[in-house]
Parts: sequence; structure tokens; C-alpha cells
Amino acid sequence: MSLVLIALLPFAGALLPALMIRAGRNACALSTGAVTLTALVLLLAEAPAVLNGEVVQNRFDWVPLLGLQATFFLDGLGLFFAGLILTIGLLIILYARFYLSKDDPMGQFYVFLLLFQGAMVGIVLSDNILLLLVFWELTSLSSFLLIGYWKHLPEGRQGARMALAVTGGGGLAMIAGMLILGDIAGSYDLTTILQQREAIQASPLYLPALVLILLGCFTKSAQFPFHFWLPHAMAAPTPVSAYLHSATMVKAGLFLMARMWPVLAGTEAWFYLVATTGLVTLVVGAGIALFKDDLKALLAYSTVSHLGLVTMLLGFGTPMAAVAAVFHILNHATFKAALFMTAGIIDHETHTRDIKRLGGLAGLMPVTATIGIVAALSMAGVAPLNGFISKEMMLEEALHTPWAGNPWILPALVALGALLSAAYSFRFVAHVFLGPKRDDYPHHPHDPPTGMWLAPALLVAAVVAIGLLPALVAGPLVALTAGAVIGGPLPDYYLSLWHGLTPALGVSLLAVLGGLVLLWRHRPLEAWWLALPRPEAKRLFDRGVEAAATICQRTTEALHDGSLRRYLAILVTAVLLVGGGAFLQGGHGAGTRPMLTAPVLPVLAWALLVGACLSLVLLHRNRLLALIATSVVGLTVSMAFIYLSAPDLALTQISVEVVTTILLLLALNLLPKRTPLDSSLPRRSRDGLLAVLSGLGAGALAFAFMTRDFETISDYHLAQSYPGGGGTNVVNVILVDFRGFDTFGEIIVLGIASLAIFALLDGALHGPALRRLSNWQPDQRRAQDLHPLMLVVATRVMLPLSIMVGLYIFLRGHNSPGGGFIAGLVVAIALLMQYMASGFAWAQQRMQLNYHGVMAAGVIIAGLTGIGAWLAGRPFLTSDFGYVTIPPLEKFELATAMGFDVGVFLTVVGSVMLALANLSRVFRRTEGPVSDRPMDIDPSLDPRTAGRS
Amino acid sequence: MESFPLDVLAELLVVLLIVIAGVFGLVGSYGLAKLPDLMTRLHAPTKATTLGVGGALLASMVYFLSSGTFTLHELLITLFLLLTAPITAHMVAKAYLHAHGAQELLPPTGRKYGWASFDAAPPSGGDALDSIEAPRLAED
Amino acid sequence: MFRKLLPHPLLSVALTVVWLLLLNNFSLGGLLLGAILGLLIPLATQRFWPDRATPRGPLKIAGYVLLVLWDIVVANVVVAKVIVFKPNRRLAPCFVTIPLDLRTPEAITVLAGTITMTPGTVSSDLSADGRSLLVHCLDEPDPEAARDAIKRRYETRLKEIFE
Amino acid sequence: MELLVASGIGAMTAAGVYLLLRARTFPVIIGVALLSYAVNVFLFATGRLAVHRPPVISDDAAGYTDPLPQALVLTAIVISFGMTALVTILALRAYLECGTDAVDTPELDATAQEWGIQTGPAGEAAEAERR
Amino acid sequence: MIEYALLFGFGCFGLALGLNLWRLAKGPTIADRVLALDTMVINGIAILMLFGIQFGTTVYFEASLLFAMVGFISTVAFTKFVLRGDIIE
Amino acid sequence: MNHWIVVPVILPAMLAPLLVLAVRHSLTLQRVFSAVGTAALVAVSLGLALRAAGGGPEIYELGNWPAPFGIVLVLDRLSALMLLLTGLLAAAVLTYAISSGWDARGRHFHPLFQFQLMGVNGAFLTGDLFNLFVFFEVLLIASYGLMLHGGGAERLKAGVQYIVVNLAGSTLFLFAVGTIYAVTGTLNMADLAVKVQQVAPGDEALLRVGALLLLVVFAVKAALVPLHFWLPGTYANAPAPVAALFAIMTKVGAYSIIRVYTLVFGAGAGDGAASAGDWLLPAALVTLVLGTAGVLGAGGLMRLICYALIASMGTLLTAVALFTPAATAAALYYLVHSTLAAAALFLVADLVAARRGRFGDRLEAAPRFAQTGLLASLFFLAAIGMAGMPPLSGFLGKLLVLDSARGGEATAVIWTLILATSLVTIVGFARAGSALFWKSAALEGRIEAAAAARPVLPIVATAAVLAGMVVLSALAGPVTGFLEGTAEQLYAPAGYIEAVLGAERAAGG
Ligand code: NA
Ligand code: NA
Repeated sequence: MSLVLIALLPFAGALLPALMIRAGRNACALSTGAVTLTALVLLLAEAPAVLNGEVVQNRFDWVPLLGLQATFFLDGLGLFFAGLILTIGLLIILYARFYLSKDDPMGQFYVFLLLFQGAMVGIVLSDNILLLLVFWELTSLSSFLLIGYWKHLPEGRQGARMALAVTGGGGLAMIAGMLILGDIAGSYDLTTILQQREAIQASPLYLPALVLILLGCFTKSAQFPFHFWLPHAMAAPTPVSAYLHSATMVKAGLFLMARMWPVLAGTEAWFYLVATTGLVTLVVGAGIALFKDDLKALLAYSTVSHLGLVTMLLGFGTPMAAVAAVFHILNHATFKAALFMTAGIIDHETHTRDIKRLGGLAGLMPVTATIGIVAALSMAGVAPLNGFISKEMMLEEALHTPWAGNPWILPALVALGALLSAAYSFRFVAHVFLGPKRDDYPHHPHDPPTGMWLAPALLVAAVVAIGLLPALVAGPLVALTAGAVIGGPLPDYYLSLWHGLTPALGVSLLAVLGGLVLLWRHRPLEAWWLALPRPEAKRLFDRGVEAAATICQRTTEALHDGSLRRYLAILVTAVLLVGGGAFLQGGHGAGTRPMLTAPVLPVLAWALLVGACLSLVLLHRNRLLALIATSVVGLTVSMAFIYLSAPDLALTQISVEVVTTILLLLALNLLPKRTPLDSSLPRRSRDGLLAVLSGLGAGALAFAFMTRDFETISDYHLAQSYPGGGGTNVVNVILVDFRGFDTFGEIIVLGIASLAIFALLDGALHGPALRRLSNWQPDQRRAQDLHPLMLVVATRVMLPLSIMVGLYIFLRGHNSPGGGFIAGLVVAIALLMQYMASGFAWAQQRMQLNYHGVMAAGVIIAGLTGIGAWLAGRPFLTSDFGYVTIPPLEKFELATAMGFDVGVFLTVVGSVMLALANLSRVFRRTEGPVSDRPMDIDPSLDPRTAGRS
Repeated sequence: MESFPLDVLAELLVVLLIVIAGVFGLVGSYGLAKLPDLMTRLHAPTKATTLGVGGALLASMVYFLSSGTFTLHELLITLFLLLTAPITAHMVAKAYLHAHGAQELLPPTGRKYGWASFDAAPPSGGDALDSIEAPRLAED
Repeated sequence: MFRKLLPHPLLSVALTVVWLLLLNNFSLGGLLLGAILGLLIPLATQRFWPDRATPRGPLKIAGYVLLVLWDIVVANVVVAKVIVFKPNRRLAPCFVTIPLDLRTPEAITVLAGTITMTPGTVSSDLSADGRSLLVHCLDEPDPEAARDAIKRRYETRLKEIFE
Repeated sequence: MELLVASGIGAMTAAGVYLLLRARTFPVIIGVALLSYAVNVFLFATGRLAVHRPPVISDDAAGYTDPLPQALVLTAIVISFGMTALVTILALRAYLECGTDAVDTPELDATAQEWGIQTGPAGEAAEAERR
Repeated sequence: MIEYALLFGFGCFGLALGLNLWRLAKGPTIADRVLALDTMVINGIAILMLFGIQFGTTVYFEASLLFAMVGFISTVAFTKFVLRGDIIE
Repeated sequence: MNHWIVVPVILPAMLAPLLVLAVRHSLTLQRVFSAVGTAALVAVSLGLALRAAGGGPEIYELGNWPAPFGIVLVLDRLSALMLLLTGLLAAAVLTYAISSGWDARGRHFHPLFQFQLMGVNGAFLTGDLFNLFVFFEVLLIASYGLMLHGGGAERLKAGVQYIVVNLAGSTLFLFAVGTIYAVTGTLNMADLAVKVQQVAPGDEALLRVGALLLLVVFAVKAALVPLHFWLPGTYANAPAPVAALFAIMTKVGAYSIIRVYTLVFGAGAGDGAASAGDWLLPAALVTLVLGTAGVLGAGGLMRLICYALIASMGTLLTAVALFTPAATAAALYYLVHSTLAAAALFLVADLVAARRGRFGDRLEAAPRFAQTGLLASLFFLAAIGMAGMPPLSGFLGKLLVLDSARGGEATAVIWTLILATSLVTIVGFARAGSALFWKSAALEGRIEAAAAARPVLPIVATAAVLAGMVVLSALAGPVTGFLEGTAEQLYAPAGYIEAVLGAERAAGG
């Protein structure tokens, strides 16, 4: 339980500083510190058990399906790292309190810091590699926020993004590696995996898993060639650099290599990958550090170098090297954190971090200088400081490790690395603190308040203490940790300043002397270095990202160029390919159903249809002609429906078609009357090809199934229509009863269409659309009589007649072709006739119907009819019918389906009228006053009394 | 409908009507294709076709009467066509005259005002021109 | 009150008949429903047909209808002959203006309709004041005669019926 | 007969697809309408063809064609009617708002400027066509 | 006998439809095309009636009625469009 | 019969016309009704989900006609899950739309919104292929209305494209359904499952054509490359809350693929079986790649989110295409997650754009604006959710997908692409966030947003969606347990078929 608490406390506590900042900066820092301290105390409470060799474990189910369990365990390695993270965390919190200025949002800083701390603790306590991955990515995210904390600095933003990209990317590779590892081990639980060394190393997937996991470790720990992000992350506030980029986060990679050491290490692949990478990083990092003038950059590269050193040690795969690695991790954490804080103090006091502008600070800020010099000397590997001891151990190991059979190459490079390390450390001491005082510091420096130097001072105390009494101060911890890393018996070693006159000591001395020489010859060397052509990693990275972004942008824009024509052409092509491909994959036999003979009339109708389609394609640019040709197609199709025993379809098709025609004519009034020729010949040919292929495909498909027999469920509908549905028109019974739910959806589609149309048209009464409407000029000469007399008279007669016909079609629908939908259209058409003949103004004044209401009422009535069945305990839309006899009338049928059809009827009338009437309402904006007389000509009027208008 | 002569008579009538219908239907469409300009073409379908379809409707009526079904609803369609055909022709003619600016070809109206397609109607007597601007729908 | 409930008795009867025609058989229920609809529909639609003209004299109407039907048959034959047998170049099409004595829109419409449905003439337009009718003749060497025939044969009868 | 119907479906589909691929809203709408005719007949034909077998139950019927596809087509017709109506109004509104009836978006800015007078030449062209 | 008459009728109206199509395609004016379409509808109604006789059914009645109505309205709409551009004003 | 099954369809279907009929003139009343209705919908969906979790598939025979002759609704774990997701998303989006005033920018927002819910819910519930078409149309046409809500030239143009593409898709749907009916003679999905197994060898090719044309239709909805082109323009130009609601729309496509190709053309379907995955997998991977490219290359935040959405569909469909129970469970988890992530991002984008004045959602630095810090946090959370970073559910979703892809032929490709695209997505979002939030700190001045009060509710709604991802992550155990059961149910379709058809007919009798 307490392990979970330790891992989750920082997360839960992350809210605290955000709240406490209102109570002041001290309260904020204190609350943050309290959270960390609590976690540390909890950790230490577990320590005795761990020291006794126990492994503390807490397990909770999280995602059993995935094998991702919230399992935490605490062994030596975990305890070591968790202690490191929390302890240094405490110091950083203290330091940051004084470091951050009043303008910096401190609450935010501590929130991010605690999030990061939680993620780090989570990594080191995880007993499930997937859980570890969760925390791993969380460190990337929280460090992104911390690095970008000073958002106004472009370097901060870029550095944050780069760090996120590199470490996040490595983390993603690691996900794959961990999944493979889990696959090999059959579990994602670390304790299980750690016991399967043989199985894992024997697996053919060992190498990919190793490479992928190492990618994660190397990127996180800034190993060559992924080292470049770390120096740029230094744009972060110094407490961040000190915490993340020296003491903790960059050590996550090392931690993981140490964690996995028992199962992954010891193979050739491991050695060559890890040790080589570490070695190169060690040398390269040190080399670059020597020539950095920015204090933090120097420290950053030195960190890279030291991380390489530890990596190399882990790569050796020997227990002794592992011990050295653990010890150096501890030592590096102490002196490097102190150095960062020192650099931060210098920056804070002098307002510069440029070595070239510093020097002679020892006299001005003696406390800071003391701390800095001691820490730097430890970094240089000078006795009797802790850095010296662990470097000795490293050299000892390196000196008898051959590389590719060559015994010299590795020791030589390691020695070079040590020498360079000494050199940049000495430079840090000499060029910052020593030398004469200057009078051109940007700000006159003096020692900071105690709160600020206390943290590095404590660390330097540890540096000295470990150096002097290594076995006493650090011995148990190192033994415990190394034991956990090795997972077996510890090698024979003892931590001590003095091991006698060993070759390692010689190399050490050589390194220190060489370092002094390099310091002495720094200026010419720097000139040489600056003249050297070298790849600038950041620029490469930036260029890479920019290039990728540009390519992505170009590709995306080229693909999504807004050309609907192309989108549709692709869609059609896809359909043809998929359809064709599907056809070729399955068995196909010719149909056996006898075909119907084709008398002359259908052949003629066919010619009519094909002719109309052809003329449509050829003449479509004249839009009115296109509409007429479309009408011909619709007419022919309706005729075909009638001929082929589908009278209901014919009725619906023809009435829908006429309403559509009216609608399109209304729209065409304001649209251009001609379509310009704006496709090239190749494009038209391509479209033609696609069209022909589509036509062939659809036709062939239809022919294929029409010529074969099948069994269908509709025999049931034919059989049940009258006895079960109470109607003889099976199509109508299907519509209102068997599949009434479809019809319910269908009228809703219609209702929605009318609502959307209304909304669209309503919107045309504002903004640019209204402007264009008001300025609209008719694009044709217009006849002078708006409402021809004969038409008016004829439509007056037709209105009652049509309504009668509509009602007839409605009532008959259940038993013969017709029904609510067609009836609705007939009535709507009759009403539209009034509008067409006498004009919008006249007809609208007389129209008492609220079309919104009619449409909505229709849907509601249809729905309520369906819901009514609930009262009888039946499902939605269950119908009932009965035969009623009222003497002297004949028996007649009453069916609830009629109620449903009433709903359909009303919805259709309401929707059609809502759409079309509003369309002409919008048109009224195109011109001035329009007569609301029923007809323009009044023959009863004596023209002599009327003046010419 | 056992009685043989009535049956034959009815059948003959049906046949006759169908033939008449066919002939006139065809002639109407032939005229539409053949005649030289729209105004003359207009005559063909409005008349001949009306009789054509009327014949077919009558044939249907007679046929069903003879086979024992009393059906008169074809009358409705005939009625409807008689009502609409002149309007259709009228509108087509107006459209043609308007679209071709044929004002000069027409005889004078003999009145103060020209033909309605070309000349605006006089305002209605005593009433002021009830003009309304962009009327709002009742529900809005 | 009665007038209000039954604004157009003739229309109501016509609609009831139309209903029976639609039903295509006679039944008491059908008649009843037809009558009800015949009453309701004119009520519902009367706003769309204000000041309806009322034709008078059922016999005159019947006579007119028979006359027109006969003329339609004749017209078809005549026009068919022209179409089939007369070459286009020998056609003598022309426009005729017919001054109107009729004043009711309904009457004018019936006249124009009649003209269209009868031999060789199509009503093509109305003057802007509604007092002249433009008629197109398919093959008419003597326009004056045609005009007089129309006025005599149809307009006078319609005048009696409507006005 | 089957061949006629199938080729008719093919003709409507082809014409529909061709118009669908045009650059202006109006022909595209016509294309969509044609495609819906085509698919309606297609769907109808899935019940196989039959002459004079309307699915209206009566004692003297010789048989019935499959009623189910007919019901489906009815639903489809209504739905495509609603869709066509909406897209038509949208095309109109877009034209009023943007000043162009092109379907491809990059043309938005290019032609929008010219709108004010567009009706002139277009109207003349339409007139010329009619003569 | 009726069968032959029907065949004749179908032939006539079929041919009529063909002639209508020809006029529709040829034009030359929109009015011609509208007229051709209107005639086509009327011929269609006649054909429906003949179907009714052929199959001895009145099931095509509703369709015929609707065809008549729809043909009329289409024609009016097209001609009003030519006349005014705006068909509802 | 459990009448509650039909309620998720009927409730919004009746509420919407009621809004039109009764309270058309009062926006306030519309809001109240709409909100109450949506809350009720959530409650019903929750109840149904609990019920589905406890038992086998349950059917509702509309009109009391037995399947396959009438239309049935089927409540199983999958449909219940989708209903619940829809309801919760709708509640958050509606809160946002109301409190941000988006619903007042055009007419009929609330009726259209309710109709949209009706369509989506119906699509999830129906057990009939043609009825699925009908609900597709309902949800599409409602989406057209919502997408065009508020108008504006760009939106209208985009709307034309959206509608035309989907009209083509709907036509194709009918071609596909027609072909399938022509071969099998049935429309009920359970019945189809039976009939497909018995199809004559000579009819196989036709059936396959029908099955795969249907796949194309669903792929259009699911924005599968190369059928995705409609999405960026549409969602980027839609009102943001509508775009957020539309996050569920692509999932309708994914749902349909899962449903149809496990039940009807699933492993039991003989030759019709495995083919969907063969087409789907490569396309899904390309979708992932192209979507991700868009994330890095987009010039505006809305578009960036659109591409992220496309990429997420790529991941989702990759898992779907594997057609194994484990992969499907993973896909469903990712489905829920990506719906929330996309919705959250769209809402955040709207909050940001509303405060950046003329800079809108363009990915360029603008001076500081109101609530930068708060919005940056929301954006950060939504972005890591979408990118698949912990602690939000995207990480688990991706892990599940990766884990389920283990041991297949394409494992290496799938892993590589999913992980590589994750990296690019991270970079893309980092660049965008940096441009939107961090760079503004370096600029002088400050955008003073319009004097209008800055309501809290939109932010609460957005945060609620984000919290959804946290909860999904924290409760991943029970959730994946439910989904595992769901996948099992899907891959043992006999239970579904028996529930619909009864034991006898299900056996093929
Ligand atoms: Na038409
Ligand atoms: Na029912």
C-alpha cells in the first residue's frame, strides 16, 4: 500500500502548490516540500525491510486484459533511486524557492515539479513494465512542461519540443521493446521477467527487443547520437536542469539498463551496443564540454559524458562494473546537482553564464566558490573526493576490457575521456572562480542568501564525506543497490580512496596532468575547435523536423486540395476496384432464371431512357434543358415501374419528380443558367471512362441477379398482408406495418430536410447572401404578366379536386396503390399550384397552415400511433385493425396504421411546403413590391377609369 | 354478360376506340414532329392527342363495362385533361412568344394595352395597389 | 348561416360526384363520405377562390358542353387532316385578335379553353386589360371569319351562362 | 426485358456518375438525382422482373411480384428526395454566399470577386440558347 | 381481336413517344421541348389505359390520374420559368 | 418485450418535433427540453448498458412482427456501449453548445441535435440492414443541418462537398443492400448470417460484391483513406460543438464494420469471411500515416484535429481489421477513447479560437488572450489524450491495440507505423501548442476578447470530456472486462442469431 502511496503522493499533491500559491511563495514551497518529505519518510519506513533483503511489493489490478497491473515493488535499486529522487527533490524545492523571481508563476512550477517527481518515483518502483512505460512517458511530458516553463524564451520552447520528441520517441520504441519482452517472458511483470534470463536471451526476438528498449534508454539518458537534446533543455530554469538533467530524469535510462541488467546484459549484443555507445558518449560529451562557454552547456555536456561513462560500465556486463556504475550514479548526482545550483547562483548574481565574461569570483562570493570548486574537482576525479573513487573503479574495469579483440582501444579512449573531463572541470574552476576580479560583470555579484546556497552546500558535504569515508557513508547503499542490479552475489570489492599503485591510478594522474595541460593550451585549442567543421545536432534536428513538416504540409495540401471532383473520382475508382476485385474472388455461375420477352413498347421506352441519358450528358450545360431531360428520365422510369408491376413506385416517383423539378426551377432562377465548360478534354475523357465503367458494373450486377432465382422473406409479407396487416396493397402494408420503422425514419428524414432548408434559407436573409439577393438583377427578359388569368382560374378549380384526389389516394392506400406519402405530395402539389398561379404573397396570405407545425405534428402523430401499442403491451408500431359496421352503411375497416399514415401525410405536406414556400419567401428579397392580387388582369375593370401605370 | 351480341358489339366498340386513339395519338405526335414552327406545332398535340388519350379512356371504360365492372373513373382523367390541355397550350404559347420577342409579329390588341406577355397590366381600379414587401411567413 | 356552411352547393355536388367516380362504385358509405368531403373541402379552400362565378341555366350549360365535345371531335379530324395531308409550305397560319365582351375570368377561361380545343385555333395570349384574346390559327385564310365564328358560336353562349 | 432494364440502369448510372464529376453544383445535383433513379431501379430489380403481377392481393391475381424491394425503393425515393431538396437549397445558398457555384473550394476566392455582374453574360448565353 | 387492336395502339403510341423524343432532342426552342414532354406524358397516359385493357385491371387508374396532374404542373412550371424566371412570385 | 430498448430512438424522435411544434419561438424552452431529454437519454442508455452487461442479446420486434420479416432492434453489449457513449458525448456537447451560445447562431439547432441522436442511436440498435441505411440517412441529414448551422461562405462550401460525397455513399449503400438482398432474399442481419453460410457457389461472387461495396460505404463514414477526403473540410468548417458531436459519426462507420463483418460476413460465413480485413488493414495503415502527416502539416488547429481524428480512425480500423476478439476489444476501447479525445480537442479549439479574435484557430502566435493558462492546460490534456500519452486513456488504447496485434503477419508493420505516427503526432501537437500558447507569452499586448461574459460552463463541459478520458483510464480494468465480453459476444454470433431468429431458424431450418 505504501509504495502506491509513495508513487501517487506527488501526483495527488501536485494540486497543493497550485492552491497554496494564494497563501504566498513560502507556503507554496513548504507545501511542495511537505509532499516530497512525506513520500521520503514513507520510503525510508520501508527501507529497513529492504535492507534486510526483502522485496516489498504492492499489487493492484488495473487492466488485466492487457497484463498491465498497478504493481509496485521496492528492492535495493528502487530504494536507491527513489531516495535519490526524493532527497534531491527536496533540495531542489528549497533552492527553487529562492531562485525563481517574483514574475515567475511559482505555483505552476511546483505543480510540474511534483508531477515529474511522481513519474520518476513511479518508474523506479514499477514492477510491471507496462506500468513503467506509463511513468516513463509521464516523465517526458512533465519535463516538456518544465523545460518550456519560460515560455517567452524561444530556446525554451524549442528545447522543450526537442526533448519531448527525442525522449518521447525513444519511449515509443521502448513500448515495442517491452511488448516483445513481455511476449517472450509471457508476462509483463518485472519480477517474472527478471527470472527468465535464459529464455529471453535465447529468443530470436531478443535482439529487436534489446535494440528497442535501449533506444528508450539512450534517448532518455542522452547517449550519443541522441545526446543533442540535453544541452538545449538547459534553457529551463536552473532548478530544472539540476533536477532533471543531472540528478534524475537522465538517469532513468541508466536505471532501466540497471533494472534489466540481469536479463539483458551479458551478451555480445549488449556489450557492443551499450558499452560502445557509452564509450563514444563519454569521449564526445567531454570533448564538446571543454569548448562550451555557457556554464550550463558545459555542465550539460559533462553530464552527457558522465552518463556515457555509466552506460559503458553497465555495458561491460560484469558485476564489478555494475558496482562501479551504481557508485558513480550516486556520486555524479551529488556533485553535478551541486554544480548546477552553483551555476544557477552565478547566473542569478552576475546575470551571465558566459565563462568568457566571468572569472575571479572566488573573492567576491567565497561560499559559492568553495562549493563550486569542490564539486568541480570531484567531477574532475581529483582525490579525495567521491568522483575520484568511482572513476578509479571505472578505469580499473576499462583497462582490462578488450573491444573486438583489441585490448588497447577501449582503455585509450577511456583515458582520453578522463583527461578531457579533468580539463573541462579545471576550466570551470579556473575561468569562473580564479583569476583576477573583473569590473565588467553585468551585475555585481556577492554570495546569495543562505537558503540558496544551503542545498548545494549539503550536496558538497556529501561529496566530501563519501570521498573520505566511502565504505562508511555509501558502502551499504552501494552494496544494496548493486546487489539488486546484479541479481546475484556481489563481487569482491571494497570502496576506498587507496587501492595501491594500480594502473588505474596512473591513468588518473595522467588525466589530471593532461587536463591541466589542456587548460593551459585552451585558447589555441579553442581556435582549432571552432575552425573544425562539425555537425550541429540541433540544426540538423530542427531542419529535419521542418523538412518533415514541410513535406507533410505539401502532401496534405496536395492531397486535400479541396477538389470535390477529384475526391469523387477517387471514390468511384475505389468502388470499381473493390467491386471488381470482390467479384473476381468469388465463384460465379450464370443465371438460370428464364428471361421475360421484351415487346416493342419496352424497347421504345428503353430507347427513350438511353436517349434522354445521352442528351443529358451532351446538353447538360444548358441547365433548363438538363432539367427537361431529367424529367424524361423520371417519366420513363415511372412508366417502367408501372409496366413491371410497381404502381406505387410509379406514383411516388412521378410526384416526387415533379416537386423536385419545381424546386430545381426555383433554385435555377438565381443560379447561372448555363454551366461553363471547365473541364479539359482529358479530364472529361477520364470522367467518361469512370462513368462508363460504373454503368457497366451496375448494369452487369443487375443483370447477374435478375437472371437467377432466389428465395425471399417477402412470401411471408404476401401471405400476412391481409390477415395480419389488414390491407391488400402489400407494399403499403409493408410500409406502414411490417417495416413501419423504416417509414418512421423516412418521414423524419423529410422533416429534418425541411428544418435544415428552413435554417439555410433563414440564414440567407442576413449578411452577404442578403446583399446579393437585394442587388440581384434578373438575367433574362421577363414577361409582363406575373399571374396569367387562365392559369389562375384553372388552379382554383383544381385545388378542391386535387385535395379530393389526395384524400382518395390516402384512404385507398392500404388496399390499392397510394398511401399517405403520395397523398401528401398530391396535396402539396395542389397547394404549390396556387402559389405558382397567384403568387407567393396572395397564396401565403390565404394559407392558414403553419408548415412547421404541420410537419412536426405529422412526426408526432406517427410516433404516437406507434407508442399507442405500448398501452396494449405490444411493441412500438404494432398495429391493429377491425371491421366496423354501422347500419345502414357497409362494413368498413379501421386500422391504427391509418393513424401512422396520417402522420406520414402531414409530414410530407408540412415539409414540402415549408421548404418551397420559404424558398420563394427568400426570393421576395430580390425585387421590390410584388402584387398580391390573385391575377394581374382584371377584365371587369373599366380601363378608362384607370390610369396607365 | 352472357349475351353474345352485346359482347361482340362492345368488343367492336373497344377495338374501334383503340384504333381511333392510336391513330390520333400518332397523328398528334407526328404533327408535333412535322409542323414548321412552335405555334403550328402547338395545334397538333393539344387536339389530336386529346382525342387519342380520350379514345383510350373511352375504350377502357367500355371494355370494363362489357366485362361486368362498372367503371367510370376514366371520365375523371378525361375531364382533367380537357381542363388542363388549353392551359398548357396557352402557357407554352406565351412562353414561346415571350422568349422570341414576337411582339411585332402579333396583331394589335385593339385596346389601349398590349398583349399581357409584353405589357404590364393596369392597376386595379379604386383599390390602391396592395403591395407588400417581403412578406413574412405566418409562423415566423 | 346556411350560406356560410355551404358556400358553393354546385361545387359540393360536383365534388361528391368526383368522389364517387374515384371510388368507382356506389355505396351508401361512399356517398356519405363523399358528401361530407364535398361540404368540407369547399369550406377549407374557399379563401383560394373568392367571388366564384356562378354559371346559370343547366340546360344551356349542357348544350354548350355537347357543342364543344362535338367540335372537339371535328377539330381532331380537321387538324389530323391538315397535319397528315397538307405540306407545311401550303399552310396559312395566322394570329387573330378577338375583342371580348365577356368580363368574368372564369368565362374568359372557358372561352379560351374552348377555342384551343376546337378546330385549328389556339388561345395564345390575353391583352393586358383582359379585353382581347390572341388566337393562333393553324390554317386559316380568312381571319375575320374565324373571329366572327368564335364570337358567335361560343362567346354569346358563354355570356348567357356566366353573365 | 432483363437486358433492357440492366442496360437502362447502366445508362442512368453512367450519366449520373459523369454529371457527378462535373465542376458546378447544378450538374452535380442532376447527377445525384440520376444516380438515385438508377439505384431505385436497381433495388427494385432485386425482386426480379414481372409483368402484370402487382403486389395487391386479389382473388383473381395470377401471382405477385416481390413487394419488399418496392417498399424499400419507396423509402429510398423519399429519402433521396429530402436529400436532393436539401442539397439544392444548399447549392443556392452557397452560391449567394460565395458568389460561385463551383464545387471545388480553391475557386472560392478566384471567382467570388466577379459575382456582381455574372448574371449578365450567363443570361445572354441562356437567351442565345433559346433562340 | 382486342389483342390486335391493342398491339396497334401500343405501336401507335410507342411511335408517338419516339416522335416526341425526336422533337425533344431537336427543339429548337425550349417551348418545343416542353411541349414534347407534355405530349409524352399524355401519350403515356394513353398507354397506361391500354395496359389496363390488356391486363383487365384498373390498378393503373391512380397512376394515370397522377400522370395527368403532374404533366400539367411540370409544363406550367417550365413555361413560367421561361416567362418570368421565378415560378412562384 | 423490454420497451426501453426502443426509447433511445423514440425519445429524441418525439422530442425534436415537439421542440418544433411547441417551443419553436423560445430558445430558453428549447434548451431546457433538449437538455432534459438528453439527460434522460443518458439515464436510459446507462440502464440499457447495465442490462446488456448482465445478459445475452435482447431483441425488440417492432410492430410485433417476428424476425426476419419485421424490423428488430437488438440490444447487446456492443450496441449498449455505443448508446452510452453517444449519450454521454451528447450531454457534454449540448452543455457546451448551450452555454457557449452556439445554438443561437442559426435556426433549429436543438431539433436537429435530437434528430441526430435519434439517427445515431437507431443505427447502433437496429438489426436490419436496410433499416441501418434509413438510420444512416437520418443521422446524415441531421448532420448536414448541424454542420451548416450558422452559415458562412467557407462552411457552406464545405457543406456542399460533405453532402455530395455522402449522397454518393448513400447511393452506394443501396447498391450494396440491393445486391445482398438479391442473393439472399433477406435484410435481417441475423437471418443474413444464416443465409450467407448457405449461399450457392455460383452466387458467391455476387454476394462478395455486395459485402465489399458495403465495406466501402462504411469506410466512407469511417474516413478510411482514400475515402476520407470529405472529413477535414467538413469538420474544420463545422461549428466546433457539432464537430465534437461528429466524433461519434466516424465511429458509426467503425461500428457498422465491426457489426456486419463479425455477424454477417464473419468467420462463419465461408468464403465471404476474411476478405474485409484484407482490404481494410492496408487502407487503415495508410489512413494512419496520412492522418498523421496532416497533424504535422496542418495550418490550423481545427484541421489539425481533423487529421488527428483521421489518424485515430486509422489506428482504430487497424485493430478492427485484425478481426480477433482481443483486437476487437482493443478497438472498442480505442473507439471510446478516440471519440472523447477528438471531441475534447474540438471543444478546446473552439474555446481558443473564440478568445483569439481575428487569429482564430490559425497556428501562429497571437498576443496573450484571456485564460491562456487554463486553456493551455486543457489543450495539453486533450492533445496528450489524442497522441496516446499517459495518463489519459489514449496510452492504454494504443497499448491494447499494439498488444492485440502481437503474433500476426503484419505485427512489425503495425507496430512500427502506430509508434512512429505517435511520435509525429506528439511533435505536431507540441508545435501547435507552442505556437498557440507559449509563443504568445513573447508577444506584446493582449487580445481583449469581446466584452461578453466568459461563461464557465463551456470549460466545465470540455473538462468533463477530458475527465471522461481519465476515468476511462482509471477504470480501464472494468471497462476492458466489459469490452472483452463484448468481443466474445461478437465472435460467437450464434447467441445473437438465436436471440433474433429463435433456435430453430438460427440452425438454418
Ligand atoms: Na417533370
Ligand atoms: Na405494425
